[in-house]
Amino acid sequence: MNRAGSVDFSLWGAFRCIVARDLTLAMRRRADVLTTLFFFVIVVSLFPLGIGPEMATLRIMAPGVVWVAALLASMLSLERMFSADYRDGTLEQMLLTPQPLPVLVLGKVFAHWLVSGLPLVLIAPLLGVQYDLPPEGLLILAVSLLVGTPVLSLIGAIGAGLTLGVRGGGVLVSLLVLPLYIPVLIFGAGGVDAAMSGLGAQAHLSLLGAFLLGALILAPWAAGAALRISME
Amino acid sequence: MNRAGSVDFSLWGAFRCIVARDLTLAMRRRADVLTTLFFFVIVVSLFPLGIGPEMATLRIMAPGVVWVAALLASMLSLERMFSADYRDGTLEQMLLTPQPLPVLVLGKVFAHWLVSGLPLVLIAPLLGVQYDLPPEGLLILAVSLLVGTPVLSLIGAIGAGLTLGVRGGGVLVSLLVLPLYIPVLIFGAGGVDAAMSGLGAQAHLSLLGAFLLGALILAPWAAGAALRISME
Amino acid sequence: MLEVSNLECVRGDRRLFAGMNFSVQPGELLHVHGPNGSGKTSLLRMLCGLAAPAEGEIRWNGESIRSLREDYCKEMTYFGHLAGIKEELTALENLRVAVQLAGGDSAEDGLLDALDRMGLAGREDLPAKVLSQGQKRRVALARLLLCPTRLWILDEPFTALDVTAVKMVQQLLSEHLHNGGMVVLTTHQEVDIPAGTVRRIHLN
Amino acid sequence: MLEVSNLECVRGDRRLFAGMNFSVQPGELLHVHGPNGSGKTSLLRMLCGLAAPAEGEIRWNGESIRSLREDYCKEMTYFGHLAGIKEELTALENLRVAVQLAGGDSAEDGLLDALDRMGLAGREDLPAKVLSQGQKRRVALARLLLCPTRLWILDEPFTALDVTAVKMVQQLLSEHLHNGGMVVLTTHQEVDIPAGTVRRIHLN
Amino acid sequence: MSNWSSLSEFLAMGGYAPFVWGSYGVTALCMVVEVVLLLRRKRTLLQRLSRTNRVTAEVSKSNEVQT
Amino acid sequence: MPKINWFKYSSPQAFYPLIGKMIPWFTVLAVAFTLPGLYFGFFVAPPDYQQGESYRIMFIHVPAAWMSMFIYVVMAGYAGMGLVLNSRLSSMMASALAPTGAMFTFLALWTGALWGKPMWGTWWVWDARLTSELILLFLYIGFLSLQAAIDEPRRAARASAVLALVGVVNIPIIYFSVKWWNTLHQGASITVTKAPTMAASMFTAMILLTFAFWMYTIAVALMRVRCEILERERNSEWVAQAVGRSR
Ligand code: HEM
Ligand SMILES: Nc1ncnc2c1ncn2[C@@H]1O[C@H](COP(=O)(O)OP(=O)(O)OP(=O)(O)O)[C@@H](O)[C@H]1O
Ligand SMILES: Nc1ncnc2c1ncn2[C@@H]1O[C@H](COP(=O)(O)OP(=O)(O)OP(=O)(O)O)[C@@H](O)[C@H]1O
Ligand SMILES: [Mg+2]
Ligand SMILES: [Mg+2]
Repeated sequence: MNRAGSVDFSLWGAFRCIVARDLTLAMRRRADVLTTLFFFVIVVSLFPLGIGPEMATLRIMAPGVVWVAALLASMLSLERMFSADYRDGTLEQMLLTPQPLPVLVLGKVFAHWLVSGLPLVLIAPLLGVQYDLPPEGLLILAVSLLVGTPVLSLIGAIGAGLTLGVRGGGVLVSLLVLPLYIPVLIFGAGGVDAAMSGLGAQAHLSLLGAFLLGALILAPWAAGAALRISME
Repeated sequence: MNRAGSVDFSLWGAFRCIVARDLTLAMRRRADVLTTLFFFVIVVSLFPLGIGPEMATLRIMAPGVVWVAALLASMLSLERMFSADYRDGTLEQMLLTPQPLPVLVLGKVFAHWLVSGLPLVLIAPLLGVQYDLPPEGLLILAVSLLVGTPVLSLIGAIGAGLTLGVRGGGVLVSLLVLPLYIPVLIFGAGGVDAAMSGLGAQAHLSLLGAFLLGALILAPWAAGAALRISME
Repeated sequence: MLEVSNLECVRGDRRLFAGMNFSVQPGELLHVHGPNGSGKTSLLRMLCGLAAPAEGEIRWNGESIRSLREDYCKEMTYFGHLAGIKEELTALENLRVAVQLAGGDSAEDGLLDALDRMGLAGREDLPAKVLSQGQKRRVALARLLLCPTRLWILDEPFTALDVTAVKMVQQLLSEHLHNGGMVVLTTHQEVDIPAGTVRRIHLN
Repeated sequence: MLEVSNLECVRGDRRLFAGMNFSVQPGELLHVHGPNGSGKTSLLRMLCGLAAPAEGEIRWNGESIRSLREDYCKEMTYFGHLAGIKEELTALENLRVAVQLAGGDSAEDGLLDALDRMGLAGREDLPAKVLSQGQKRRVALARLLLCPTRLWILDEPFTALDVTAVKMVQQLLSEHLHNGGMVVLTTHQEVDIPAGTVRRIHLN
Repeated sequence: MSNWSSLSEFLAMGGYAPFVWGSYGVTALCMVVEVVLLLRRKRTLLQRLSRTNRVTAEVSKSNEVQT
Repeated sequence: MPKINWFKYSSPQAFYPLIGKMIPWFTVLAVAFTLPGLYFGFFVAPPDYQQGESYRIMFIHVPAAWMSMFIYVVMAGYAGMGLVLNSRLSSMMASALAPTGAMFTFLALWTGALWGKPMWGTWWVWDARLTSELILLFLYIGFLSLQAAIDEPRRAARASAVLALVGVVNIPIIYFSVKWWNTLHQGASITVTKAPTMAASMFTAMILLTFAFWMYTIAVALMRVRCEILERERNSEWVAQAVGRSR
């Protein structure tokens, strides 16, 4: 049991407390976790139905389709990041705790990624096989998602914070964040393409890494500011 | 002013009252209406970024991409159909009015389609142009969407009703309705493909029409039953 | 007349009450009270047909409310923990839709009059979301003035109301009872109704 | 010590109040009252720093709360219209998270004890969503027993509570005042506090 | 040093009339519409303000705080 | 410790009458640049030897494209100032610029498409420049929708300011990503090329119309700012007086 007194409750403690809370919540409604995943799988599987079954076409499309589906799945789950907390008043309470807001936000984003980003990374290679991707493509697909999806969660947190309590928030958030997701999409899907055509995905992946670093530093502040504004 | 007394308030009156109410609500938050539309536009524009700019590939994909985007846009806006009413207690009140529930549901579905389906039909040809579709393809695309999107709204109402009040309903609903959407997707996108390859889209469109008829008859009852179950 | 026989309510693992029998006659008010969590809300939701009882039956004029359904709804008004107010619609529009769907008389004058009586004069055209907690509840309560139903089922109608408004609603209840209406009510505050018979049920 | 000078609140087109001055000293309870929609909630949200005043300043021990921010939060507990309870977590988990984040002592025994005092013994491990309206509010109020803050800002804390619970909370407020705490409170019910000074502000 | 010998030649734009005039026309239209909308917005705003001004003046007078 | 009150230096009250005086000047300037610009564009500049008369679209296409980008940066600058210095006038300027910026973005796309059809035989290609202009339009629309979705003007201004700042950090990233994306693949068969050797008269027309667009933007933004000031400050004494006077 965490027996932290009022004095030595550190930043790390606050972070852990939020992550633990959100993971517990996610476990209580396990359906949520699975549905993001299923959404991803279904969207990826819809395309062959809409487009036709030729493997050659499908192989060209595969990285793009998987990445777009990941974008959409991650975006859909954004709505959950703050809005439940907003509606039942726990967010209000969170803003009034003596902990620095960016740390709390980072905790929430991390928990969100564990629940909605990580499963996508794990299942993506399987979907890639459906589209007949070669092994090196599958590897780079998974790696690019591993580096890219946290960026999506981080950028998404800003959008989710801004649209809190706004009517039609669910769709509005997509409007705000999808354009910002585009570089991640381009380098994510581009990396897989490059790997498949034998050019090497080094450059793409490093750029994705740079995005991740930048987002880690800036997004928690921006999202924190967004939350404060939304609560006014 | 509608001066309906308590006696002669007909089915048609109830239907109109609900449609008028929902359209007023939509006008109050006009952003909502536009965001569904922009979501559609953005998703369609994301694909070339993931896949690459070659027009030949894009033209093959176009019907599938536009239809999948329409599916997603329509599905995302489902969340709005009942959940706001559920949360603020107006749905509870609606179930307790002396009007037959299927009529009220039909009113809500119709309003929902006017707001979230019709705009897609109108803008789709423009997006088709971005993918360099030929004129006959554009026409069939719009017509197939015109017949198909109401089916999506009707089927969606059932899913939306069932997932009310379930945490993470937004994603769960997609899991329930997407499989049901698949036939619409296949015949919608297939029709456009057929038109473009000169085979004629007659058969596809008639099938879509048949779906529409079936959904119009069955869905309001099913959705009404779903709502009653959710309120227990 | 509302009759309840041998009613049982089970929530999760717990049986909240069982073997409950009572009836409400015209001109009677039934005050259901009991501590937090004793099952008042659960009882009221069964009475209006939103939830199904685990056991027992609820009859309206001798017929089960399950079989009456819409006909029962014609004679009953329910007011729950949630006010049933759309935030984007104005006070007036909210009231109009509610009254129209309930089959009441939705003439503009009557609506404005009802809002006026509830102390909302001058706020008719504000969207409900800018109204305070108590003002929203007042808009919802205005419905009672316009729906010609005989049975009112009210779950904590006094929540968030200030003293004047509480008096107003009590006055309204008296009138309703006086005209042969029936009321089932929960509240943690004291009820002070000049007219009609007040009966109590205590849940524990 | 909480000081408010020349405070103005504007909501939408309306100026709810202006030129408001008061201070709350240790051992004092400030009861803000007024009819529905007079701006009580708006005032309390400004006092705890969630909303910005249109004009004027709020100071804690002489410094503006805008500049203090987290240091102010260390000494203040806010309890609003929304209880701040997660439906999926149990009563115990809810309380634990709230206390940990507020920097209080989150030892298991203390938590159980507090829930017990709020009359929730035996319900600690139920998810909050199956609790009744009043029980949820009790869970939220249990926080007050464990947070060593000096200023409590409570917006209608008695809503949905039964008579026993209301007494309990009043007792708790007395103790807090007795120990040199400060309370700002709104409620439409009568407040009956044995210890401490009670001052009133009337909004209209 | 004019490029055009007649008005109709000017309007024909060397066969590119729909494109050139479509561009210039829509540009002009957008600008005009924007300005018109703004002028209308300002007019209705002023009307509304002068109407509500009187009301709020009365309200704020009766809103004195009593401690 | 006395704190600098930035309100005082950028108080809407002080600016309101000043703005009123500035608007006519910028309107006049806009017209004064437009007329010679159009004259040069249609009557002085010779037809292009390759494109014939269709190239005259350039005289509004290029200024519109430039404006769409400038305005976003200026808008984000104002938004940032509004957020950091808490100065109301700055955030009003930001929201006043947005609709005009979106309009120019749309115009750049529209005129570009109308130019593309005769030149490339298609309305649209997924070229880097075109694509990033499209994304810019989405960013503007996001900004405007967010603002429209929030009723409280203060909150709307602050929320959209955060969005504008996030967007401005992203714009260069987006621009270079799109560029790289496009060239990594086999390049689109046609790209936006510079006009061969631009005659001085063509250049003059383009520059004149660019200035005209600038002046137009300033005039319109100031008009909009006046409305915003009135709307947000409607409770203050001075607005009551100003409204009284103007009636
Ligand atoms: C929808 C289609 C189009 C869009 C969105 C578009 C967008 C843009 C943008 C954003 C710029 C400014 C770029 C910069 O200064 O870095 C620009 C400049 C320009 N565009 Fe377009 N364009 C389109 C079509 C065309 C077409 C069809 C042509 C001619 C064949 C064209 C010719 C030019 C020229 C000559 C410039 C100025 C070049 C420069 O300053 O470097 N554009 N366009
Ligand atoms: N799924 C469930 N599992 C276990 N207990 C449940 C479940 N659902 C409800 N309960 C219990 O049933 C009771 C709910 O009663 P109800 O909401 O009717 O209370 P109430 O009398 O209206 O209380 P209040 O005065 O607080 O509104 C609570 O004690 C709650 O703990
Ligand atoms: N955006 C707005 N536009 C117009 N009026 C508003 C706006 N926001 C709030 N108001 C008004 O401000 C008041 C809100 O006050 P507040 O919620 O603080 O009331 P309260 O004193 O807490 O009332 P209650 O006792 O009902 O909880 C209401 O009269 C409401 O109509
Ligand atoms: Mg209850
Ligand atoms: Mg209040």
